[in-house]
Amino acid sequence: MSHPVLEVRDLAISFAHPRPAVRSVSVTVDEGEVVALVGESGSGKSMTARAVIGLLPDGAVATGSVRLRGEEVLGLPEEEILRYRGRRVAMVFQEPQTALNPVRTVGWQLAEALRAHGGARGRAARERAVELLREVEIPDPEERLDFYPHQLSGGQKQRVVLALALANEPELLLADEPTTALDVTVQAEILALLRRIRDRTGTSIVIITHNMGVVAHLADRVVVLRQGEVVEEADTRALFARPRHPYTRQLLAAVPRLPEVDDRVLELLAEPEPEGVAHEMATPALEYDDVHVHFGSRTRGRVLPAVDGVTLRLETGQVLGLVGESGSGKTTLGRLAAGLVPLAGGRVRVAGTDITQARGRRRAALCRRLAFVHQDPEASLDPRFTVGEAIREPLDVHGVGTRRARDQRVVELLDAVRLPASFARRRPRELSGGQRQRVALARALTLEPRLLIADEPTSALDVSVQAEVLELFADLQRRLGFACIVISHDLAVVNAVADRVAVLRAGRVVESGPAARVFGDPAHEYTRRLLDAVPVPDPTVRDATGPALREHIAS
Amino acid sequence: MTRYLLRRLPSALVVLAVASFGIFALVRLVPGDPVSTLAGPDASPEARAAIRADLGLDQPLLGQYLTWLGQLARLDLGTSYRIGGQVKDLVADGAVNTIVLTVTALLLAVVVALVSSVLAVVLDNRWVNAALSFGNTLAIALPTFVTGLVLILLFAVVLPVLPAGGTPPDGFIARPDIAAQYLLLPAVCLALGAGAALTRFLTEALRTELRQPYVTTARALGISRRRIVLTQALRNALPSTVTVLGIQFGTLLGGAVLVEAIFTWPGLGGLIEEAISGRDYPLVQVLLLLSVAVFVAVQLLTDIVHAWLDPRVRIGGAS
Amino acid sequence: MRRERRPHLLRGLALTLAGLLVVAVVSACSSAVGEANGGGSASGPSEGGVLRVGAGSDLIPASVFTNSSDVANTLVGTVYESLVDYPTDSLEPQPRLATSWQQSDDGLSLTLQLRDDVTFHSGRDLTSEDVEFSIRTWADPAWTVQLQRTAAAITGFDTSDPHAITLTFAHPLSNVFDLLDMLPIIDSESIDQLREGTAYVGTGPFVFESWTPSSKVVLTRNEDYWGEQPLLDGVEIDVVTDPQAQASQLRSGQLDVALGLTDRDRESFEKDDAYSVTEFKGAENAIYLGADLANPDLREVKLRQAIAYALDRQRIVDEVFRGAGTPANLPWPESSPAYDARANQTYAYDAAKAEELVSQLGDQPTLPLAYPAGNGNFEAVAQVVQANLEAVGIETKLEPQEYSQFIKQLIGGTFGGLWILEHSYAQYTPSTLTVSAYPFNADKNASHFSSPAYQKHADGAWQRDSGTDRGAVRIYRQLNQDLLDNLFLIEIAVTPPRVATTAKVHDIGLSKRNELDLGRAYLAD
Amino acid sequence: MSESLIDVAAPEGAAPRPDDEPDQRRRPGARSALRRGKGLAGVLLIGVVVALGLLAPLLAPYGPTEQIPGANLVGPSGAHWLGTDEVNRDVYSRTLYGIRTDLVVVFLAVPIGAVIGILVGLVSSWWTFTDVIAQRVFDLVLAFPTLILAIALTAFVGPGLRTVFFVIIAVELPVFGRLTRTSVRTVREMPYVEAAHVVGAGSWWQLRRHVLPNSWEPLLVQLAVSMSVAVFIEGAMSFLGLGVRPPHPSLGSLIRDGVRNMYDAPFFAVGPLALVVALVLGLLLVSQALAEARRS
Repeated sequence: MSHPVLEVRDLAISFAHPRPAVRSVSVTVDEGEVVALVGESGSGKSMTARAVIGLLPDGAVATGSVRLRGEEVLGLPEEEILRYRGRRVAMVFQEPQTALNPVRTVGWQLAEALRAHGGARGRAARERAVELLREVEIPDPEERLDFYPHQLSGGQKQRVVLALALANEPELLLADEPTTALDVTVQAEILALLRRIRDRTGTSIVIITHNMGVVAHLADRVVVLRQGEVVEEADTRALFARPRHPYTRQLLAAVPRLPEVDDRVLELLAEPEPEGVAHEMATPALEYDDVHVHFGSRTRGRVLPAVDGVTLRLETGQVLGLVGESGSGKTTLGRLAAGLVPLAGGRVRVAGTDITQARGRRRAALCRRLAFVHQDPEASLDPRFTVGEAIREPLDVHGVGTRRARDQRVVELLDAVRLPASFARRRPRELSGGQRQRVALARALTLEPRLLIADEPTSALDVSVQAEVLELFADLQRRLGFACIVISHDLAVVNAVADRVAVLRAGRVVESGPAARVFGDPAHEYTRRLLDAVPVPDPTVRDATGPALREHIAS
Repeated sequence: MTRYLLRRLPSALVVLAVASFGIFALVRLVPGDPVSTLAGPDASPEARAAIRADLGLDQPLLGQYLTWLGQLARLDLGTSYRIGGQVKDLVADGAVNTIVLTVTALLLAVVVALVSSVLAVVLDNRWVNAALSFGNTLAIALPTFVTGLVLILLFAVVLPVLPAGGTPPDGFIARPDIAAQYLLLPAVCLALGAGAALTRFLTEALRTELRQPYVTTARALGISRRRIVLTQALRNALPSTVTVLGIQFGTLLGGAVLVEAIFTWPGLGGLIEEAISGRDYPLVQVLLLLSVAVFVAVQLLTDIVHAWLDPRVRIGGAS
Repeated sequence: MRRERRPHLLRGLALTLAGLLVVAVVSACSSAVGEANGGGSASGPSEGGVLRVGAGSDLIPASVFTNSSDVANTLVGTVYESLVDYPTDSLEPQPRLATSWQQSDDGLSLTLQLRDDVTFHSGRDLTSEDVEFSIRTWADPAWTVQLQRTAAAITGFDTSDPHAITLTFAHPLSNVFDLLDMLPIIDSESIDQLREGTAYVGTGPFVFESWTPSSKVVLTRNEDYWGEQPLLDGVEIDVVTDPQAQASQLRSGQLDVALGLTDRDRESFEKDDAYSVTEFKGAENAIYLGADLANPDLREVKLRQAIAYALDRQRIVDEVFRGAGTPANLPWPESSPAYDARANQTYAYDAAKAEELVSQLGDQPTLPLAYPAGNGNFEAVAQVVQANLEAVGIETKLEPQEYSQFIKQLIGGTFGGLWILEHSYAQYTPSTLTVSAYPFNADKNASHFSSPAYQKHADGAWQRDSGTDRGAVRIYRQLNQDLLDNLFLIEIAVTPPRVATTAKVHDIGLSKRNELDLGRAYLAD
Repeated sequence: MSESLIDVAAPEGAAPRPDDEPDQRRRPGARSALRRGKGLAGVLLIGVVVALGLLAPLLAPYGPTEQIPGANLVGPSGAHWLGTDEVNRDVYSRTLYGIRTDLVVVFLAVPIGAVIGILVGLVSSWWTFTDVIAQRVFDLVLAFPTLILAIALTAFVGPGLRTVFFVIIAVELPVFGRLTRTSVRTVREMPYVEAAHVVGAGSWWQLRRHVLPNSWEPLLVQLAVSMSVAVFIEGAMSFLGLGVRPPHPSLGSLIRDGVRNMYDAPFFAVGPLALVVALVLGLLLVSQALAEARRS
């Protein structure tokens, strides 16, 4: 009888110093099957994959068994591993930006991959390379061969990475978060491509992801991991229909969803006339008035507009969501409100005062009513400060209250973001991502701002953590009633918190309005395309979205 | 690329212009003057006056400066007071020796650095690394004048197999084998520090490269570590190494002054010392300006090479 | 479309290594040191070989005739010739380019017969015009030669006979033969190249080939030399400024002769049979301690006497000059007519006396003590002197100074305290010293010392027909008295030049001019 | 002989964190870096040399300039462990006192240069105008090889410890200026500084609370490196006769004396050579330890 392509039995991985280890994982992948390893950070899903291809980090000790077509490969000596690595098992990593050698041409890297397994050389290699690029659907491959990675877009890079992986026609393809770093539309394309590759070549695929949408979209079977153990394994449809393990349920529940058609209608009926509200409001919390921002300096010659004539207004106590793909200028808009980028044209008013004009005391006053939550919670906290100091800093800056009062405030805030007071003494690097983001949030709230700008507040977080943070955020926003801008590439996230949404593309607002309406009944074609591209966490929709995707690739 | 170059040039020229004035002023401010050294203790006042006039030192300073600039513009470096003859010939003679010495040293350093760092990274063996890093630190810690003397003592005096100093009697080209032996000791002495420093840097750089995701990709494709190091990591580490190399070259030129003194290597080092102590204004000025020019040029060059080695700079493009 | 260039790193690396290997192998078969050592290697006086002379200081074209650098001295001594030669131990002129001479009774003119078989290296015959030209050149201040004033005092030239010349003087010149001994006969046609340092055309046993500044001078045998053919094929004068390096190059056989060694190295070579160290009389140097009388404390002669007594000259000679020299109170070497053994003992080492003199003066402020930096001997002497003076209650502060600055101070007389330096020219007619050596200059000197008596004696000694007769000696006695009484220059020691060579070097000489005489030198094991 | 010879600031490269998890490992601080391995060795080496220097008056049998009658160039013996020099001074004693000169140079000249450099660097990193000027000046100074600068400066003020000071300060100032500027600029780009800016912290606040504390480490490393370079410079200058004035000893001048007697009294230089190497080695090890602590 034929062995399964991959058979992992009781895999356990441990490290010298405590780090997420794999306790016991068993997975089987059959011919042409797409299996998804789902789990949050620390669940050991990546480690499992790395164990399969023999790329465990130094100091990792793996026990159990990993069989390819019945052959044990776990614990083989390096030179042995070299023979099957890339030849029979290939792996695709998360970051296409850095996964390619920046100083070698695409062609060279493909040739190198072929060479590694005594494949074609010279002219033949070149032809094979073209073939591969064609296989991953890169336009005019002959030219692309002599391109350097930086000349390709993110999506194309990931396609090249795929081409590399497929170079030696492996039986098994391990894809570790292959689309996480990509824009939704690109993600959709890559997913479609993966599926077609499977259909065409019959390569088995193990996809590692935290995104239930991706799973629903691609996987035949799902293996849910948690803290290094398999908690549930089932056929995709079955799992989504009837999740058995509570953790699975929690995962599914945590996934933010876009409005379904029916509740959209209700929303629309319930919706009061938005513009009217706007007018009777007093001065808006934030106002963009025909704003322009340029990047690149005149001296260097290249000047490209990042924001190009945006006009928006955010009423007090409202939450405005800025959505768009990378390069759409959404982040720039946010930083603009915080006075972090030079304005090239137009006006930005925070509670009526022009941010670019404000100096000295006026600026100080302005700053007190304004807070900014950076997308990377780790970077936004000074590694030398304790959590307490970090949260207290705004108070110190503005010399608010006595020392004791400030420390008191710190405790309150920690409590507000549901962290124990004891955390005040810890350093940022001792916290988990979620905890850090809470601290960042607490810090932002220290001065009771009237306007909060949150740039991708949850992009660095796991689904469940993300859910908590979002919920916490919404709650705080309701309690404290500050106006807020939420910037995110994740439409669902925005939908979860925002009252109003502005969709940006290439520095322009293509559409704005109440969240429910924009997402439920998009007026602009681009918005619709964005929405379609979002992998819906429901296997039943998969085939529906299929055609939609093809159309994008054409365009 | 060309635009990049054009952007860097003006600042370089500014530095040179400022330098020329600074140097001229400095040289004139230094106490003591060429006349006294030329005339010697026993010369009569009229003799001094004659010399002063002869050297044009009786002209006003600004005038002297402008004449000098004029000469420079006409690529006429003037004539030396003390040593006599055209400054350009003197500098040329010295420069040849100094360049031969420094370039040899640089090559030595580069070879050593390449070999040892690649070994260290490819083998990745605790003991090899320990040995290398120890050797490194020691090589850096030993002052040039110490190593130089030890080398002479060992190879020229205790077991006289190599010349204790001086340049090959019949030039570098005529008898390369002889020339090599004359070069060996000073070059090694000069290369030691630079080589160690380079090794240290390159090893670190390679290690950093090996931590990059693209290396993981390559490994996942079943490419051997050795090959990754040689064809990918090294290539990626090259640009930054070139920059360091530039700095090192400057350092070597500086170190050459000392090494030339120890090995009586008639290069620019001795020349400049002689020129300064003799207050040989034309020579000093040119030499100092030259050292600035070389520095600026090397910087410019390294920047260009750096840019050229990095396709992201060489070829602009998307993302 | 540019092709991707393949990685040649490994290959390039391999190539470089291979290259180095090749070099190493080649080196193995022919050693630079071996070649360096291979000179002439027959025994007994033999033709051939190139003598490599290590010189401590390079020549300066502008002052090639000032006898101020090893290279210049060796060059002038081998390429040029003078009309007469002093033997090293007396002031009796011997014929060289001049065969005989006749001085007029009033001492105001001198007629010399010249050899008729002498040609310049350019092939041109030597005539009396060349002698006139040479003297006039020396009289030109721009060349800053010591005897410029003497040369300038020659006012008339009769060159009607190409092989005889008659010189007439402004006043009797007791030291005219000093001039004729020092004055090299130079070729008028190549004077401009000479100024440039590109050509040195003389009549001597060796012909100038090339000069590579701060590197070397190359000389070859003068094939049609009028005198006895030199034995050496040629001479290479290597500029090796660092004495240490000269020592090691002499040891490693890159040099045959080392002129610029430290006394200590010379001493250790002396002990080694593979080398020989020759001491030459006749071209002595004198090291002295100068006193600037502009300094109010030093104006007090008692203090200067105290200093003179305090100096442990013997120790300096023994420990610094390693025994090469004699303690002195007066500049003259024994061969000089002005030498006076008793007077030379006037200020024998006597710390007690010095101390007493100081105590009479009451406590003294610290005196600056300047010396040319970078010279081991001066530095050592300065430190000994400092210790000696400290012992008798005179504090000093050492001020090493760069040479050019030092000379400027010497000329400007701006030391404001004590200084240490050497002077030469005491081996010649004594008047040459007082007239030509700046520190002794009666009109103006670095010590700001002036005394009508000294002035009178100096001129008296100069402006007379003979520099050696009894009358002259009488004046020298007075001069000595002036020097000892006034102590504006406190002599320390007179040091004879010593030359170290490898044992295979034979028959080198050193003239009173302190110039190597290689006419008969040869290499043999 | 100059900075870059030693200070090729090894490239930064934080190991990629596999998963987003609280990192329990405590960051090895500068202090702990000096308590083990390289760092410790370095500290010990320096400690020994410093101790010898400070205790010179107790350990040295003779004064540094004391000339002992009759003891001229005697070899090592019970009376004179390292023999005596050409003017009858006990080399051992001179060596001990010589350390002091170098210590002054290392622990006074370098810090002075560093402080000025850092100040200039801060100013120039904050205001473009000063930046432009400062950079040009630095370019100019750095354009001269250290020793050539030394020779030129000596021609100015004459040889002496003062000159060594000038040279070292002149050389170190730009180095620290540059370094401060770059590291400040990198830190300033950090989101947490940005965050402080957003909550209304002024330049001074940002500088004091965030920028300086986070950029002092590279400076510390450089300080150690520069100190070792200072030992080089003193040595090289004294070696060329541009250094400290006689009769006062410094390690460099002692080495030069030793070289003068290389053939007949090699024992001269042993002490100073060993000490120089020990001092430089110690400082280097410390700098490396600090640098590694920083990278990990």
